Amino acid sequence: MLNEIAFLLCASLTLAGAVAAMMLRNLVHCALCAAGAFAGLAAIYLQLSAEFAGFAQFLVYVGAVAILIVFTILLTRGADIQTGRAGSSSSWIGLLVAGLVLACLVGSIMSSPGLVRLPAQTANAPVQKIGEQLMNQYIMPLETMGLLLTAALLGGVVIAMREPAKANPSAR
Amino acid sequence: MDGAGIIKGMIETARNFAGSYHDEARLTTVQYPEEKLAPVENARTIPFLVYDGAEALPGLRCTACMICEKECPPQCIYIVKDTVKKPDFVGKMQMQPKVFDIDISVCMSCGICVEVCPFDAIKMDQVFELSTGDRFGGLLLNKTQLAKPNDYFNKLHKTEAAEIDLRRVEEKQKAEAAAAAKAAAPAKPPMAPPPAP
Amino acid sequence: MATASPTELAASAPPSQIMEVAMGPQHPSTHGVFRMDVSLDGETVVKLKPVFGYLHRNHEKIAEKCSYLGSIPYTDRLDYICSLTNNWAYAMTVEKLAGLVPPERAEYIRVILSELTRLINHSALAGFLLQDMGALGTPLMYAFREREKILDLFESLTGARMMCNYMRFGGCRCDLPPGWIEQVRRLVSDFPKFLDEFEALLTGNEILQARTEGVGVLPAPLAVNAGVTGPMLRASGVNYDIRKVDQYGVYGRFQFRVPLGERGDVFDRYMIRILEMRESLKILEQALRDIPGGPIMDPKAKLRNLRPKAGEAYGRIEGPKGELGFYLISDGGPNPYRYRVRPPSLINLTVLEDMCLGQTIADVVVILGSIDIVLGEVDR
Amino acid sequence: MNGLDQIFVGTGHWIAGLFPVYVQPLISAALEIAIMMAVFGGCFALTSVVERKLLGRMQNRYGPNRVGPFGLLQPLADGIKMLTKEDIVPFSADKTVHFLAPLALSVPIWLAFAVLPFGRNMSAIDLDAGILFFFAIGSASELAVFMAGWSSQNKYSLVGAMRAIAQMISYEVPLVLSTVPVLMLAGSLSLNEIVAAQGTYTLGGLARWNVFTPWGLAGLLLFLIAATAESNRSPFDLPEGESEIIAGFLTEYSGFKYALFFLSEYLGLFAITGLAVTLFLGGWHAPFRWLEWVPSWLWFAGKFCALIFLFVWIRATLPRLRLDQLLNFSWRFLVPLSLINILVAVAWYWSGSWKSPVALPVRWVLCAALVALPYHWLAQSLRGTLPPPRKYTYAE
Repeated sequence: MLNEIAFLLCASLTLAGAVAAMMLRNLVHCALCAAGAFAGLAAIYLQLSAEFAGFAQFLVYVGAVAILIVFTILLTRGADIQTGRAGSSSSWIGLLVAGLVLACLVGSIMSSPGLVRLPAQTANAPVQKIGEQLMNQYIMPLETMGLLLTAALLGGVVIAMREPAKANPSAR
Repeated sequence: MDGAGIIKGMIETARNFAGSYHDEARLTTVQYPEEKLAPVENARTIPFLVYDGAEALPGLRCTACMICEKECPPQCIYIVKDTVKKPDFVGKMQMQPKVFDIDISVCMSCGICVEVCPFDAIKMDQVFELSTGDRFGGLLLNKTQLAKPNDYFNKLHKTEAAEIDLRRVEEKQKAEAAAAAKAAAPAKPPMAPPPAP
Repeated sequence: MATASPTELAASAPPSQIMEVAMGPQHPSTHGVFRMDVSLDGETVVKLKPVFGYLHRNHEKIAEKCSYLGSIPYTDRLDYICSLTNNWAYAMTVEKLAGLVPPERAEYIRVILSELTRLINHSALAGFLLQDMGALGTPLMYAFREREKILDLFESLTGARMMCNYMRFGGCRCDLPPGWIEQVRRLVSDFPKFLDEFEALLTGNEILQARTEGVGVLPAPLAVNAGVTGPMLRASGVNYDIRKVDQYGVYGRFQFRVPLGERGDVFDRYMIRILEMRESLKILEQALRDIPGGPIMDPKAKLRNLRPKAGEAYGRIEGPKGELGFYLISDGGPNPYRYRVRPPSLINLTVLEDMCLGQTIADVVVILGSIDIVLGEVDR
Repeated sequence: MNGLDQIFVGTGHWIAGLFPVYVQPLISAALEIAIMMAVFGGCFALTSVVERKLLGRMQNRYGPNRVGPFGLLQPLADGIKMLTKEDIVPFSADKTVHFLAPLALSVPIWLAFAVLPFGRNMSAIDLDAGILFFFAIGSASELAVFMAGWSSQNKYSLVGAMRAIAQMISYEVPLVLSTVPVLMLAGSLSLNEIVAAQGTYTLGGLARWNVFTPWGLAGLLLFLIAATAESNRSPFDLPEGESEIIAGFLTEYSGFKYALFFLSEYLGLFAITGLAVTLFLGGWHAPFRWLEWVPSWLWFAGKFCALIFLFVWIRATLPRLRLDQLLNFSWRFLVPLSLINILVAVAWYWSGSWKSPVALPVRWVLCAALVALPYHWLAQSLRGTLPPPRKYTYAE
């Protein structure tokens, strides 16, 4: 009984955060609601006692990605320009596209074999096992992911560096 | 080594921290209301009027000569002369102030009134707990509030008071000797005194 | 890194990105009521306009209405940290005007008091500079512990700790109380211990070096053109100390050296003041050793209604902040016709913008602290 | 020994036993939360006055001693003052975010205490990924600081918020990296296992704490430097650099909201100090075998107070860094050094199997050199070519 209530609470928090992130006019408020949605998601992981995933989600998303979103909003000075009406004029085209996306998503989920009604076993994967699997079975995806992130990091640095050089070559 | 400067600084604060418990040079705070610093003889805060003898007003040394009022840079002294004269310590008839106000909220305790006063009538006090809630009348001290006895002055500025008292005693004797000589002179005939023997 | 000219820097950042910040007049580290309109591009300073006048008390007009004697207490309040050097500069100018010559003993007392004032000013400056850099009060408290000892000496001699009002035209107001010379001798003998302690705490500190080296560089030609004087000028390597140039009073009889800096940045200005304190101690030792007896007032000097003959005089001394000068025009009346003060803080302040361009907002506070301004003197 | 040591755990079980079985977990959880809030709330009050007294003593003065004996009622006076002060919200401020910021900052910090082992089996939750939980909670404070800085719509608070975020992000990396050697050699992320790994004693009776190994000592110093930066304390208190940007992101806060920020800063400091004690100073273990009779929670409290004194001592001495120096210091000095520290831990672990009697000092010298040399080179590169020492000419 307690479990269902907790799950409903987390799910409603996540949904509310996501919807608010879409609908609010002030961009910084949207970013903060998005961070609330990420936290809700982490709560759901913890609820399913996937501790490692829950803490990692909270650390990465609420700790870093939310700040990233907020920085991008501030640096592009979106924070103080009040956007116009939230909805766009031709809203029925939007509804149509949303319906199509929903249809193919639901279709693929329903047809996938994995959806056999199994009792939800407790995924008590202790960190030890996760560590070993990461290092043995999934070593290749881990390394490529690392390589990809480093490349992205270097790209970001190079872009940032060139911009000030162009702006005032003589000053620095 | 790169951390050496910071470590030397930390040792310095540690020495002061330990020192503050046993070495009184490292703990210089005086707990004001309980402990008080020894009074310094030359210290000056606001002026006061000196009077001799027992009662305050007739004994005032001030002769309302208005020099201090003129010389005071922030002009915070206000004097009104009295019409009645009174004899001073030598017996000569001198004027006296009917009103003598000092606005101590304006006074900047510079002590120039003390320097220019020819009669040693105004000296610098050492009291500093003067704050009052009454902002208008409270800080305007009149003659009676300003008057303080000569021995209070001796207690505050010992050396200076001693010199002044000495000089006043000599003047008093010189004046009496002159008065006695003048009283004795008319007993002889007014013509030239007989030639010296 | 050459300090770029203001227009060049300003053009670099698009106008909408520049943030105008008014630092002051209620700001924790502007040494009094002083405002700087700083335009920032991110954290670097693009334009800085000092705005002062908040503490203007019309000192020079009041002096024209006041008698010569009456404006001596007002000079205490010019640079309220070193009142005795202000008194001396004013008294020296009036002596030039009225042709009075103070006796030997008065001259020695004046040298001792002004060197003690220099110790107070430089130690207080080092304390406040570190306070601006964020060391929460520790260096300031050590500096003030030493300053208290010197202020007690002033109180036992002149009657007040900061508003001394002690110098008169032709000498000093009262003679030294008994035992005063021994107290000064004892203070001078254990002051170096404090200086070594202070240097141990600060000069080697890497964070202090990182925050001050290469910050707020004042090139020597700019300093000379802007009329900067005092430790700031000497930190840029220019050898100009009025005690050596004019040798006023009895400074000619003392052997002491004038430390000169090399690069003229904030660290040099801090270091020059520490070295100057050591030189002042040397002067004090020599002055205490051979202070003569005798009168402390020129017999010709008149206390009240001094009416110097018509004419003008400009007297200057090496104040702790720089060349403090008084320019008086007398028309023979009891009060001066024109009374002008040359405030070293104000003139040293004019180069603030040139030093701050291109630095960050944290440096602006440290550079202002290293200039050592006192708003009483800047605004008069 | 066992009675006094387990006194809190025993009373906890006894109180829980009074209640029916199905509600017992709830009661014991509520009890733990109540105790933790009481202890660390009181510790915050005590530290705020003890810090001011220690600062005072280091500055040749007394520190608060008027309210109560030795000034110990000063936090009460501060609390009442904070409660009665008017809570001014600037007109142009973003009301909701301005109100939520202190909450978003102080609520997660309380969670961090759940995972710290204060004594023998005295940790609220024994999480398998304890350290990851701790750092997840720690990273939530950046968002709250941004909310505070941005919502005050004040130039100084915006500058303060930007500084705070830049500082916290760039100092979280060395903070996490300096704990990696401890996790590697303890073999687990759970704090209790880490403390257990440091439980054994050498022949001479000295405890095998991580700090008595070269990589442990270097790790502790790196951790403490990063911890001072993470909790915005002295050499790194740029976000509220009083002398530069007035009070940074705290400028527009007054009354109880300011007190909440003050509380969460101290709680952050306690949590990080607790973690430092657990990781490097052997948690609640006694330093020597013959000292084991002292209750375990007393050892934790002793080490905790020692580190707090160290933080206050640093705050009394060091001036503040500038923002670019701060970031350079982290990225070009702390991060490479903590990576090298991991290598040193590997070298220490690998050389563990040497049997010769003189192995220990040789290993120590080897690993210490492996840390000291990069320390010197990195400091060199950080400072740039060392400027010639200043020579001051003297004119006669």
